[in-house]
Amino acid sequence: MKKKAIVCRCEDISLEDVEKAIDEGYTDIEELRKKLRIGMGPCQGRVCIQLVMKILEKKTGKEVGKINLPSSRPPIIPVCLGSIASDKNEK
Amino acid sequence: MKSKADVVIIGGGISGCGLAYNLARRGVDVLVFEKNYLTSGATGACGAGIRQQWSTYENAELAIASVKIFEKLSNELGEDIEFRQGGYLVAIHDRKEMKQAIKNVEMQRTLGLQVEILDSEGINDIVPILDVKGMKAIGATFCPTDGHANPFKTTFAYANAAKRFGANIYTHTKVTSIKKDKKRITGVITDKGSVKTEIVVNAAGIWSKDIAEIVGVNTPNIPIRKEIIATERFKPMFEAMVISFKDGIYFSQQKEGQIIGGIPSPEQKPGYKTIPTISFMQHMASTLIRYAPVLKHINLLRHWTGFYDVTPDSRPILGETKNLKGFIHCHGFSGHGFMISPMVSKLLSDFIVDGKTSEVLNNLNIDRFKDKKIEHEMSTVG
Amino acid sequence: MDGLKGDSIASALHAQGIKTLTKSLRYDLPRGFFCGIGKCSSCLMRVNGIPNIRTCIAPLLEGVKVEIQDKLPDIPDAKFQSKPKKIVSVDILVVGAGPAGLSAAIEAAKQGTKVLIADENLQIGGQLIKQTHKFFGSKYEKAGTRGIQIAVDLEKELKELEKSGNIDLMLNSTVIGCYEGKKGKHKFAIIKRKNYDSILYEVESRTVVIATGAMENMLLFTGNDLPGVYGAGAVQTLMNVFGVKPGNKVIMVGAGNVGLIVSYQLLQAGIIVDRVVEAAPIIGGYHVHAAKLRRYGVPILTSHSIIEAYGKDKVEGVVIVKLDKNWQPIKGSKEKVACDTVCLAVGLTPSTRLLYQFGVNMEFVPEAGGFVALHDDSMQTTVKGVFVAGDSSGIEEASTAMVEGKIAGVSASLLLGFNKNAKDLKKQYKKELDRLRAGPFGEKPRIAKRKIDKLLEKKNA
Amino acid sequence: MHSYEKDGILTLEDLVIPTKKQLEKGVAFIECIQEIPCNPCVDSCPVGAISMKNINAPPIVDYDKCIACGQCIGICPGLAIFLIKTKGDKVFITLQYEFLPIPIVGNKVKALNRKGEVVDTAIVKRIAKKDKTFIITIEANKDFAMEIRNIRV
Repeated sequence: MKKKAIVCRCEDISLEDVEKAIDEGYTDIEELRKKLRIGMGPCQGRVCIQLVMKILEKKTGKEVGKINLPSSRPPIIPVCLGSIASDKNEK
Repeated sequence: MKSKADVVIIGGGISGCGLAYNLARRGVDVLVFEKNYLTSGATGACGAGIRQQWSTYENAELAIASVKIFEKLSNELGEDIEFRQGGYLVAIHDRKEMKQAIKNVEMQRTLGLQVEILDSEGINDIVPILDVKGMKAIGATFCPTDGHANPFKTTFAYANAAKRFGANIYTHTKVTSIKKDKKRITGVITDKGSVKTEIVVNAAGIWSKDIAEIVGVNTPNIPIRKEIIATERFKPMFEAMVISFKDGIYFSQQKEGQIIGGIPSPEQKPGYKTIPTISFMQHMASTLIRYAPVLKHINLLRHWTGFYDVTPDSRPILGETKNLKGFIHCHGFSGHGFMISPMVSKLLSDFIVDGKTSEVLNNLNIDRFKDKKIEHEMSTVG
Repeated sequence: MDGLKGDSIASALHAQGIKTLTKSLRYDLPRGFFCGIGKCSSCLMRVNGIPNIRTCIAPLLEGVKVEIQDKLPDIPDAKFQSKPKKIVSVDILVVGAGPAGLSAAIEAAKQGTKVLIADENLQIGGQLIKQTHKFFGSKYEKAGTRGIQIAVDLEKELKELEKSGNIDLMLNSTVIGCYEGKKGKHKFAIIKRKNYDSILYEVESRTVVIATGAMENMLLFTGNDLPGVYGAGAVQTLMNVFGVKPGNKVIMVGAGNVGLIVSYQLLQAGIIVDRVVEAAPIIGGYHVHAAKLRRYGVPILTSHSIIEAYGKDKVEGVVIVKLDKNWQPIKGSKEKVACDTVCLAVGLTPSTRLLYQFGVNMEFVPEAGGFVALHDDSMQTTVKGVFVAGDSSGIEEASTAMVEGKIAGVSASLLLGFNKNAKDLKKQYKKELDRLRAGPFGEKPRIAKRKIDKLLEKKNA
Repeated sequence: MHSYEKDGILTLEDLVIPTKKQLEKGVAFIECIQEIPCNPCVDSCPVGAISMKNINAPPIVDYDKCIACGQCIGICPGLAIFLIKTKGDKVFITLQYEFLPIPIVGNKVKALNRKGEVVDTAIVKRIAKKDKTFIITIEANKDFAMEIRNIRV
């Protein structure tokens, strides 16, 4: 397997994948997220989003600050369903 | 930006992009304005299900026809939309529900839909991880050709194909005004410039009410906040979407392995607030593990809100406004816009290009709310 | 598997030379320990039948069964240990027990408020517990004291206050979300882990101090996901928390203070630091830290960058390259260097995910390290009762983080009507903060805070 | 740009060198020339020989006032303070040492310059411990008084 520069570890998305998607016209961070599942894995974008922003800036010339971050959705870390439901339905 | 177009579509969700494709394919010079990015509204928060088992004829008809299109859509658009037909298992909890189910199935079968009624044992043949006792089911209906697809990829595929046929899609472009003379549309003004057109399609989802207000048209839609969860991915265990009209829950395992599902929140109120609620998260988790106890150790990964653009009868508003030529409604999908979008956009494009109308379009016109008696869609979840 | 008490599963595996903990989803690439703080997904394993356990923070318990997952895990075969949820009400919730959070909690409790402080880690102190070096600053910020000792001192102070009943501490607990509470209060869901299970807490509080610190930045280069490529924080965790050597020969990427200090700690652990590579034309960290490394013969190469890490299942070496004035690689300057570890110290990004959920105004301020919450000089954000402090409000030093924490703690107390001497303290702490930021190394935070002030003004206008 | 910003190594031009007489008396020699917010050395000096315009200014040592007590050595978080005292053709250098193994008095150790190069062999004369920091005094050739800044055991 040829080594790659990995942007998103969770979903295994490489730099080439991101650049290709940007070339195809996905130039909004949310669009990229939905197209590639970047930031949708267990780390929820902690590792990759700042890299995607830099790649977007480099390729589109858009200032990072003008690119909105994808919305942050709870929970902050993955939590098992059993714990969340723990108030009910347990004997 | 272009200064002139045959049709301007407001809204870059599944409805807008689907219609843009169907129009562009037929040679119409079409333009889409999206104030944010493509799929930034309800499409982007969608639960991804595709169901044909409805209680009203119009919804069933639209859904059945849409599935026929979905089956070939990846090929047609040249991009994988991840359509999969794992079926929908609709739980039946009591005799009253059983009665309604039998009635629905009869109607659905007259439309040619393959759908069966299962007893409680039959449920585990379809979804082995369900605890039939825990979900308090006495049976279920099952349609094997129901399923799901990826709403983002479908929208993007429609948009890309539309562009190949010459459509122009402007994202991050907000419609600020719509020009008209006495009885017809004449143009659209955006924050990036204006364009002349005689036809405007309002496919703006929960913002369609504001768009309609610009031209003085009142719509009865209200936005209802809905919440959805997604779990971490795990090995595929079942293919069917499980739903219950009584509990309001729906969930399925996606192609990538995560479970996506929703349920009405105990705090559900109309409005534009997008903050998720803790009560939903707990209600969803406890109901989900009541249905499938083996999921207790599966991690909840994300929890988000979206909106249903809900009409008084939970059916969409489609077609032209009587007193305003060229102003076409394509909204009010009440939570099931994605699954009927292929057929809706085909019907509307037929209407715009050929002037062709149909029973469904006529029945779903905005004027139906003037009648006192409207037929309500019973089969809703989430 | 053998391990020592206090080990995490991943650190114990690492100590035995097992670096590949999982395989990547699409490309089947080996992955291992990377962030070391339970954030990234590179160490997910099946533990006692439960899939997707973050082994870098999961404690190593007697008789535990650890298995490699086949990419997507099977459904669990473990029995779920259910416990009822708990409901708690406090005046101030402090999220994060690092230097900023601890300072905020202590100050607030001293004013008489009822404080709950929650932290993800097994120990309090945040990053302090990895800081074996002495801190800079003045005597007010315990200058000349080692970070690890500061953590001990703060813990002592906290434990005293715990006796008075004003502070409750929840460790191994993550605030997973914030929600609307009743009567203007904020509601939080906290998950407290116990072994490999967890309990849900529902916490209502009138104010909150977000002191969640920062996340290390990643760098793009071929092979950046190979086991053996670590964040600097992860290297510190392995060495200073678990006593495990990350490797034998390290290439450090980044010559800011973090890169320089961690390099020195690596040397202290008897590990070879082959060289420090820095893309900028000058060393970003303090000269005194650089001098410590140079005195041990460690070269610091400015205007150099890493473009590849190679190796079959783990790092076997790197390719570095010289950069020109425009930070572009110079042709023919490629050099292959054998090593087993690459340590990345290329900056931090504030952890702001909770702040987003409150709907506070966030803006991109490069000098603060990324998107940060707009806040006033009381450290209050644009949402009433929501305060920030430390790196989550803009990347800076631990000394300033402590002072910011103190300001947030007394300001939150004042907002709630607790004022023993809060007003005077607030003035004193603000002066202290200005003093710390007065020099050239304080320029970046000064600019950051000025920008935040301006953006806030614009927002309020 | 100063060369130390690029390579991390100070040159004698960057520093204020004590006179021969001052060195014979013994002085604290501080290799801290950047403006960083740090001042424990000022507080540690019993005779007020170390001064700073403000917390960010680099420390200035009044070599005449300095009594070479060594209080400041162990307190410096940057390990940047050295006590230097010459006697005949020898120099006694006191520095912080944070590595293992800790030598014992009488050991011969390698004396390193600012680049980590071995320039001399030194003898350990004294070892003190302050908190958890070892403060070691070595004897070396006087010629290297302004060069030796580290030891290797």
